[in-house]
Amino acid sequence: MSTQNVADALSPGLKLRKNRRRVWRPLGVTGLVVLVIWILVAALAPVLAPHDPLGQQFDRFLSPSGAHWFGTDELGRDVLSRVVYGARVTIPLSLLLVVCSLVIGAVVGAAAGYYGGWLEMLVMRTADLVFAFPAIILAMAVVAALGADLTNAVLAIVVVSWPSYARVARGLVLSSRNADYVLATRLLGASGRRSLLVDVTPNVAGPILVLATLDVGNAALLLSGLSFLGLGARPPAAEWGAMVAAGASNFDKWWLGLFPGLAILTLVLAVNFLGDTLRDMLDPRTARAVIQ
Amino acid sequence: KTNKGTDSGGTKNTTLVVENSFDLTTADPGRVYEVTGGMVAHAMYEPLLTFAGGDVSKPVPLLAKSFEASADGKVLTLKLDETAKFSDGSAVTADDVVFSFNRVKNVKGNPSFLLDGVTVTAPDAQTVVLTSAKANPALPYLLPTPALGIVNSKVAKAQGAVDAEGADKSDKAETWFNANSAGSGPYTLQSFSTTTEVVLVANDKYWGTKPVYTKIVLRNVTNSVQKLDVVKDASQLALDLSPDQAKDLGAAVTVDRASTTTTFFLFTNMNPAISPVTSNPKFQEAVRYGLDYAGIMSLAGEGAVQAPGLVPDKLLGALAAGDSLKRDLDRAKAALAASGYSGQEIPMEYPSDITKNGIDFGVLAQKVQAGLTEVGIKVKLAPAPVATALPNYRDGKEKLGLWLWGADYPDPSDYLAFLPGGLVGLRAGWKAGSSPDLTTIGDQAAIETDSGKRAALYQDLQRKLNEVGPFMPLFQSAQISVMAKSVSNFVYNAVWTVDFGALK
Amino acid sequence: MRSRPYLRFVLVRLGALVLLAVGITLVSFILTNLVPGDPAAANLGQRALSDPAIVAAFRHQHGLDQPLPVQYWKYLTGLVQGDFGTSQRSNRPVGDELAEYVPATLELASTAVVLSVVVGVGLGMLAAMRRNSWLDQLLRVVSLAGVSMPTFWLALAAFFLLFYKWGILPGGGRLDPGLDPPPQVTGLYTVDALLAGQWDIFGNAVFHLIMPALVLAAYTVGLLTRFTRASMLEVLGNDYIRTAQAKGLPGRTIVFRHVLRPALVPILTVAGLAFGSLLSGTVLVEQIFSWNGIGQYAYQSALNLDLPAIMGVSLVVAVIYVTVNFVVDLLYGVVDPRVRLQ
Amino acid sequence: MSLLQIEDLQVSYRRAGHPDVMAVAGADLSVAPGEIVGLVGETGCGKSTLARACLGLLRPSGGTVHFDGAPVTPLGRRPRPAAQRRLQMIFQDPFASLNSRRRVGAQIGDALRLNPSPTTVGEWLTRVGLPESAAGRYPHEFSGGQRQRIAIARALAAQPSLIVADEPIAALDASAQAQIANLLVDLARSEGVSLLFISHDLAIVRQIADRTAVMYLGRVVETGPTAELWDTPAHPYSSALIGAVPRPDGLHRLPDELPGDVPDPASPPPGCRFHPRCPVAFDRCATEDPPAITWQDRTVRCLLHTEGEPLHAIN
Amino acid sequence: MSLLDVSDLRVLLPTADGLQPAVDGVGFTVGEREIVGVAGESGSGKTISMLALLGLTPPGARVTGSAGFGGQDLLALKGKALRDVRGRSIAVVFQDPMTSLHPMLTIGRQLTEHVRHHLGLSKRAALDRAAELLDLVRIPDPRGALGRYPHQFSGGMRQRIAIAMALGCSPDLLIADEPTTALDVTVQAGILRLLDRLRTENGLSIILITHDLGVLSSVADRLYVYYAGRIVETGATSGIIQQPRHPYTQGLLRALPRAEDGLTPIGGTPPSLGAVPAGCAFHPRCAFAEASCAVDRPELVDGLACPINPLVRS
Ligand SMILES: Nc1ncnc2c1ncn2[C@@H]1O[C@H](COP(=O)(O)OP(=O)(O)OP(=O)(O)O)[C@@H](O)[C@H]1O
Ligand SMILES: Nc1ncnc2c1ncn2[C@@H]1O[C@H](COP(=O)(O)OP(=O)(O)OP(=O)(O)O)[C@@H](O)[C@H]1O
Ligand SMILES: [Mg+2]
Ligand SMILES: [Mg+2]
Repeated sequence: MSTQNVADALSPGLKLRKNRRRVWRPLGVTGLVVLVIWILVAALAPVLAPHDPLGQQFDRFLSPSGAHWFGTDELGRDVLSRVVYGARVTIPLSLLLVVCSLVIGAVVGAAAGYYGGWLEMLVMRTADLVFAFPAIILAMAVVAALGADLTNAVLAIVVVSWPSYARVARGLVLSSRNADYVLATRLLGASGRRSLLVDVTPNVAGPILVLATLDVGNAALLLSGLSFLGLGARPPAAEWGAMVAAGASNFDKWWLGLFPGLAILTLVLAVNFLGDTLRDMLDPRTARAVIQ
Repeated sequence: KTNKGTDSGGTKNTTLVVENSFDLTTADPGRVYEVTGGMVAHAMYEPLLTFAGGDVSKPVPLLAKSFEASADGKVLTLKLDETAKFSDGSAVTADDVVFSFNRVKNVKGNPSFLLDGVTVTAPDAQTVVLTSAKANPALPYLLPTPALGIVNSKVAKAQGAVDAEGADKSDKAETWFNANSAGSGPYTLQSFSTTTEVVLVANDKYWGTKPVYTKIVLRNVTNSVQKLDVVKDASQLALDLSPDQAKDLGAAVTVDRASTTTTFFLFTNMNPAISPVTSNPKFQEAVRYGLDYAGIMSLAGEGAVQAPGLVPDKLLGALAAGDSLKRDLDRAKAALAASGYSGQEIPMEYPSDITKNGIDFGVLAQKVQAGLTEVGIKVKLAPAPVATALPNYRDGKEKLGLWLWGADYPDPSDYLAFLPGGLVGLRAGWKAGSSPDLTTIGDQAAIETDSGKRAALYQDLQRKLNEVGPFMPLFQSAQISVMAKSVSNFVYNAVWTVDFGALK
Repeated sequence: MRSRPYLRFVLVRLGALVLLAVGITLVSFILTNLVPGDPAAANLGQRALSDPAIVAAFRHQHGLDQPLPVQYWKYLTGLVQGDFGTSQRSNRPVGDELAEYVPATLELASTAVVLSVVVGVGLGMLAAMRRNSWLDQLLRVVSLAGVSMPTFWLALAAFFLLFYKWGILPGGGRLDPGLDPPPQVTGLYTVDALLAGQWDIFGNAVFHLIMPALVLAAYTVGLLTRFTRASMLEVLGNDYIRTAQAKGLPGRTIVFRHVLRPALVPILTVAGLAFGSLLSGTVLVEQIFSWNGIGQYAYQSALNLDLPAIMGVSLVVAVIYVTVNFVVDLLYGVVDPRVRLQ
Repeated sequence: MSLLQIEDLQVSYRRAGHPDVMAVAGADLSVAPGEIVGLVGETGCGKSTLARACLGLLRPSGGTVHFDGAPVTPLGRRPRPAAQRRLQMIFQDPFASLNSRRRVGAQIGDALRLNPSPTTVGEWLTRVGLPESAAGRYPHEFSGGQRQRIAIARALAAQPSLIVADEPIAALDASAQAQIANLLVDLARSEGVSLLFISHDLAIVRQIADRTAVMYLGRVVETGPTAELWDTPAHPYSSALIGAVPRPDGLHRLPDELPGDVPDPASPPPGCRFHPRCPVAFDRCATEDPPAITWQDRTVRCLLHTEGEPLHAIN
Repeated sequence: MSLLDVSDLRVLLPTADGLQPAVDGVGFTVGEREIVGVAGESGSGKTISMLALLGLTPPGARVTGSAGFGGQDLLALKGKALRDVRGRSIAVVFQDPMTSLHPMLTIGRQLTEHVRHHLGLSKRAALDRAAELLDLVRIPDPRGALGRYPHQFSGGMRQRIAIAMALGCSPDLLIADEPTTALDVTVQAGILRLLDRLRTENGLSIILITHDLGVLSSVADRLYVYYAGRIVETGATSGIIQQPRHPYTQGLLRALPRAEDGLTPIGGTPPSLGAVPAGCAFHPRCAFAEASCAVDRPELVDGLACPINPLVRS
C-alpha cells in the first residue's frame, strides 16, 4: 500500500544481535546523558528553579542578566524557572502520548496480523484513513472543540498516531507468524496465541521500542506546535511551545523564544540521538557488519 | 516594482500597503460587521452620516447633507446631497437608501439588529425618512456604521440583491459583492480575499475629494510580523501592534495611540444555580476590589485607559477617570471572608484565539488570575477558541468570564445590553427583574432625547452597575497604529478604524 | 501482457482512493459534529447571535437544521458534483476558497520537497560514500538536528535573522506587497509568472519562496539524509555492486547507475510520506510567513468550526497525500522492473 | 502399514492477479515406521511444499495425508492434536528456525512441556553433542551446525515417530554437513524414528536413505530402495540426476548435463511433465500422462515402462 | 611461464578486535589454459585471497605480497590502472547468481557497459557481442534476452549470463568463486561443461573456487587446498584426490558421500578469524597431531604443509 508509514520503511524485521555491539557510541551516549539531565530537571524542578514559575513578581521583559539568566517574560516571570518547569509538562505528556499510541497500536496491529480476515481489513483500512488524514488538522479541530488543554491534544494525537505502531506490529506479526521458529513451536503443540506471546513479542519489541523512542521526539514537537498555536497547554502552566509563541509576538525580546525553543530542540535531539543509535544497534545491516 | 509612498506632496500616484490581522468574512455592505470588513466597506460605501476624523460624539453629514429628528425622537428625516454619485456615475437617490437599509434588515446578517424597529421610506428622490417604533435618540449615531453604507440599488438588483422580506433566502448577491463594489466611496474593490489581501483602487468618478493613494493593499499579517514589516518599510501602515510591540520602534515610523471603544471586562455569574459562589455579592466585592488594576493597565499599555464604567470615554455618558475603581486588598479579603468562599477553584473562561489591539486574552487572564490569587481566590483558567467559548457565554453558563465588548455604534444605548435581562446581562446570569431599580433607569435612558439628561442617566446607571452589577470593567484598549513617515493625516476612528480616503 | 496487470493495479488504487475520500469525509463529518461547539456562535456576531431569527436563518442557510445523515448525504451528493459546500465563515463556496489556497501550499510544499530531495539525497549519498568518516558523523548530527527542530521556532529564528536583522530575504507573503499576482492559470505564482512571461514577478515569487521552503524542508532534509544513507549502504552491501566493481567500472558510474537506482526505492517511499508531513508542517510555517495556503485556512476553519471548510481541507490534503503516494507507487514501477513486470 | 501415507496430494499457492500455482500436483509417497526415505529433486519441484503439507502447515487442495492412520489436520490457531505432534519437522535454515530472542533451553523446553516426557533439556543437548550449559545461551552464540543440532534436539524431545527434514544440511559447511547428516540418521535409528529426508544432494541421500523418492515438477516420478534406484534408475529423470553428480575420483570425468530448467509449475507441459527435457522422449510422451507403474517395491511414472513388466534401467 | 604468479599474499581484515589475518602468506600460480581448483572449508580465505588480487577487499583491509600478472604486480596497481585490469584482463563470477546481477538493469546493459567502457565499442557493436556471448553460454533467444531483466531467468541461466558477462572483454583469467554451489546438480553439470569448453575452445585460464572436491575432480588440472588462510596441500588433481597426503585433505575426502564408505566427518570446526591456533592451524582437529604440531608452523614443502606426512591412510 502506498500509505505506508515511515516506520515501515524503518524497520523491516529487525533482530537484535547482542554479542558484539560497538561499545563507544558517542551520539547515543550524548543523547542518553542529555535526556537523563532533562528528566532530572523535570523531577527536581522545584529545587532547580530559582523562582516561582508562575510568580509575576519581577519587572516585565528584563533581558538576561545575573539575576535572571534567561530574563523575564511579558508578565514579569522568570523565564529560566519556566523553562525548568516546562520539562514537567512536555516530557511526561510526550511519554504518555507515545505509550498510549504504542499500546493501542501494538495491540490492535498484532491482533490484526494474528487474526487476519475482516478484523485485519478493518484495522488496516482505518489505519490508511487515519494516515491520510492530516493529523494536525484533526488535532486542531478536536482541541478547538474540546477546549485548549494538552490532555485533549494528547487524546487527539493518539487518535492519529496509533496506526504507525499498528502497521509495524502487524507487519512483524505477519512476517514472524510464518517464520520457521514460530512454526517450529507450533509444531511442538503450542497454540497460536501462545506462540504469538512467547515467540513473536520479543522480536516485535525491539523495533517497536526504536519507533517509540524516535516518536517521543515527534510527540514533543507536535505538542509544542499545538501549544504554539494556542491550542495546547493551558495558561499559566509553563509550556515551551506556548513560551515560544509569547516570544513570537515580541521578536526583539529574543530571550523569550530562544530558551524554550532550545529546550525543545535539545530534548528532541537527545531522544533522536538515542533512537537513532538504538536503531543502528537493532538494524540487521549494521548488525551484520559488526558481526562479520 | 513596488511603488512606495514618497514625501513629494500633491497627488501620490502610489500604493499604500496596510497590514492588519484580518477580522473579515465579507465585503457585502448588507452583511459586513467585522473590524476589517468595516474598514473596507467604509472606503467603498459611504453612509448617510459620518463622523469627522476620530470624533464619534457628533454625527456629521455625508451623503445626507442635513438631518433632523422629530421632537419625540421617533422620526429622523434626511435630505440627500444631489451631487453624490456612485462609482458608475449614477446619482445617489433615496431609493438606493431604502433598498440598502431594507436589505440590511432582511438578509438577517450580523448588522441587521442596527435597524430593529426602524422603517425607512422615501417621500421623494432626495428625502429619506426613518421611523422608529420607540424614541430612538441613538439613530444618528448608528447611521455612520459601515454596514449602513449606501449601495447602488440598480447594480445590486441586477446582481441578485434583494431587499424584500425573505431576502435571507433569496438574496444571491454576496458573491458579487465579494468581487466588485457598487458604492459612492473613494475606493472600489479590485480583489478580495478573506485571508490574503484586499486590494482597493481609487474610484475615478468619486464625487468628493479624490483620495491621495491610488491603490490600497490591505494584507492579512500577524501583529508580530506587522511590526517587522513596518519597521523595514515593507508596509506603510500597521494596525495591530500591541503596546509592548510599539515600544522603541525608532524614528523611522510614526506611532498613533488612541483609546478605543472596546472595553475589556470580567464578570461573575449572578445565577446561583450556575455558581453559588460567584453570585454572592460579597464574593463579587472581593473580586472587584481584589483585581490588580495597576498590573492590568501595565499590560494594556500606553494609550489605553482604565475603564471607570462600561461606556467608553469617547462616548456620551462615560464616567470620569476619577470614578475608576482602585484596588483595595483589605476590603477584598474582608469581603471574601464574609462571602463564605471556601477555597474552591473557579474556572474563568475566555476566548483564547482573540487578540484585540494586541492584547492577548491569555496574557490578560493570567494577570487577572494572579491578582485574584493574592486575595485568596483560586481561579483556574479555561481558555477555548471563540467558537467553543461563545456558546457557554451566550447561555450564561460561565462562572467567571473574561470578555470584551466593542461598541456596535458610538452611543451609550449600546450598553443597555448589560442590564438585567439584557443581552450581556443574561450572559452573566442576570435575569430580567433582578434589579428593578437599574431597569427603570435604563428604560428612561433609552428614550431620553435630551443629551444632557441622557448623559446623566447613563452615568448614574454605570455607578450603580459598578456597585451591584456582575461586571468589572477593566480597561479600554488602545489602538496603536504605526505608519511610515510618508503617511500623514491618519486619524483613528472607533467605528471604521481608518478612513483610507483621508490618508495623505 | 505487459500493461494489463499494471492497469489493473492502477484501477484498484484509484478505486481505493475514492473509498478513502468517502472515509475521510465521514470521519471529519462525524468528528466535527460529535464535538461540542456551535458553528453559529463562531460565525455570527455577538448581537446577531442573540437574535433567534438570525441564528435560525444561519442554521437553515447552512443546512444545520437538518438531521445529520441528511446533512452528510447532501454533502456527498454535492461533492460528486464538485460542490464542497459553502463556508460558514465567509459564505463562499469552499471549492472556490480551496482553489485559492491549495495552489499556494502546493507551491510551497513542492518547493520544499524538491529542495529536500535534492539536498537530502545528496547529503545522504555523501554520508554513505564517506561512511564512518568525520563528515559522516557531522552529517548524522546535522540530519538529526533537522528532524529535531521545532518548525515554528526555526521559522521565527529564520524570519528574525534573515529578514529583520540582515534583510537578506523578504518577509512574509508570496509577493512583495503592491505587486499584482500573475494571471491565474495554475495558481502557482512562479509557474503562472513564467507562463505570462513576467520575469520580475517570477523572480519575486521565487525570492519569497526561499525562506519558508527552507524552513519547511529542514525536517524532511534530515529525514531523507538519514534514509538515503541507510538505503545506499544497504545497496552497497549487495553482491551486484561487487560485480560492478569487478567489472572495472569507474566509481561514478557505479554510484549513479548501480547504487542510486535501487537505493531510490525506499527513498521514494520516504519522500512520499515526507510530503504528507510537509502538508502538516505548513500549518505552522504559513502562520509565521503570512503564506495564505491551506495551512492557514485549516487553522482558521478549525477555530471557527467551519464544518464544510474543515471537511474540504481534510479531503484535499488526504487526496493530495494519497495521490502523491500513488504516484510514488507508480514510480516504483519505473525504477524497479520487478514491480513493473510482475 | 505405513506411518505416513500421502495419496494424490495437490497443493496450490494463490497469487493475487495471477493464476494459482500448483506446486504439488498429485504426489504419492509413503514412509514406513523406522524407515528413512530420501526425497530428491531440483529446485522448485515442490519438495518443501510437499513437506509442509505433510505437517499440516499448508492446506492441500486435493488428495490426502494420513499420519499414523489419521488424516493430518491443517494447522489453525488451536494447538495441534497430541497425536499429530509425533510428526515433527527440521527446517533448512538453522538461523531462521530458532528464535534468536529466546534461550536455547527454553526452546527445547517447549517440546518437553508440551509433550511431557521424563527426559530433560540437558539430556537432549548431550545427545546431540552439545554441552548442557548450552541451554542457558542464545542461538546467535552457536554456529550453523550447532544450531541445527539444537533444532534436532528440539524435534526429538517431542518424541516423534516421524521427522520430516527439509534440506537440513543444505545451509551448512561441507564439514558440518556430514556431521549433521550422520547425527540425524544415527539418532533416528536409535530412537526408532522414521525420517523423510529432503535434499537435492543425491550423494548424501544415497548414503543414508533406505528408500529414495525422486520428485519432478510436483510429482513423485520414481521411488524405490536406494541402492536399486541408484544402480538401475527406471525414470529418465532419475537417471539424469544421478549422471549429473560429480564424482570425486580424480578421473576428470565431466558430469552429464541435463539441459533446460524445471518448468514453471503454473503452466506445466502437457503429457509427461518431463518430456520437454527428456533425452528419450517419444510422441506419446507429449500427450499421455504416464500412470504410476509398480513392480515389487519400486514405482515409476514413465511410458517406457509397462504394467506387469520388471522395471529396467534407462540409460 | 605462468599467467598469474602470486606469492606470499597476506590479507588482514578489520574486525572488532583489530586487523586479523584472513589470508596468511599464500602463493599460487595459474598457467595458460589451465583450470586451477581452490578447495577448503568455509571461511578459509578462498574468496578473500581472490578479491585481494583485484583490490576488492573490504575497506580497511591490508594486503601485502605480490601477484605477477602480465608483467605487472597486481597488488601494486591503483585507480585506473587497477580498474583496467578488472573485468578486462581478469574477470570474476560470483557465487550466488540470484544476487550478483543487478536486478534493475537489463541483461543487455549489464553485458555491455564494461565492454563499452574497456574496449570503447559502440552500443550496437557491444550488443552484438553480448548476443554472441549469450549464445556461447547457451541462452535461448539471445537477442530477446538482452532486453530482459535478471528476475526473468532461472538460477542456472543467470549464472550463465554472469559467465557471459565475465567473458565480455575476452579476459585472460576468469576467477569463478563457487559458481555452482547454489545450483542443482543438473545445472551444475552444464556450467562445469561450459567452463571446460571455454578453456579448451577459448584458451581461458580459470581459477575455480569451491568446497566440493567432486566438482574439482571433474574439471580442475591442479588443486590448492586452503585451511585457515593458508595452503596446506597442492598438486595435480588426480594425485590429490586419489592420494591425499595432508590429514585435512584426507578428512575432506572422507566426509564426501562416496559409495564405498559411509560419511566420516572431520571432527570439530574450522577456526574463526582471529582465533587461528598456533603451530599447524589444523592440529586440534588432526588425528595424527604430535606435540610439535602445536608449536611449529609447517611450511609448504613439495606441495604439502605437514612435516609428519602421514602416509598411513584409513
Ligand atoms: N508462497 C508461494 N507462493 C507462490 N508460489 C510459491 C510459493 N512457495 C513456493 N512457490 C512455488 O512453488 C513451487 C515449488 O516450491 P517449493 O518451495 O516447494 O520447491 P522446492 O522443491 O522446495 O525448491 P527448493 O529446492 O528451492 O527448496 C516453485 O515453483 C515455487 O516458485
Ligand atoms: N567484509 C569482511 N569483513 C571482515 N571479515 C571478512 C569479510 N569478508 C570475509 N571475512 C572473513 O574472512 C575470512 C575468509 O573469508 P572468505 O570469504 O575468503 O572465505 P571462503 O573461503 O571464501 O569461504 P566460503 O566458502 O564461505 O565462501 C572469514 O573468516 C570471513 O569471516
Ligand atoms: Mg525447498
Ligand atoms: Mg567464498
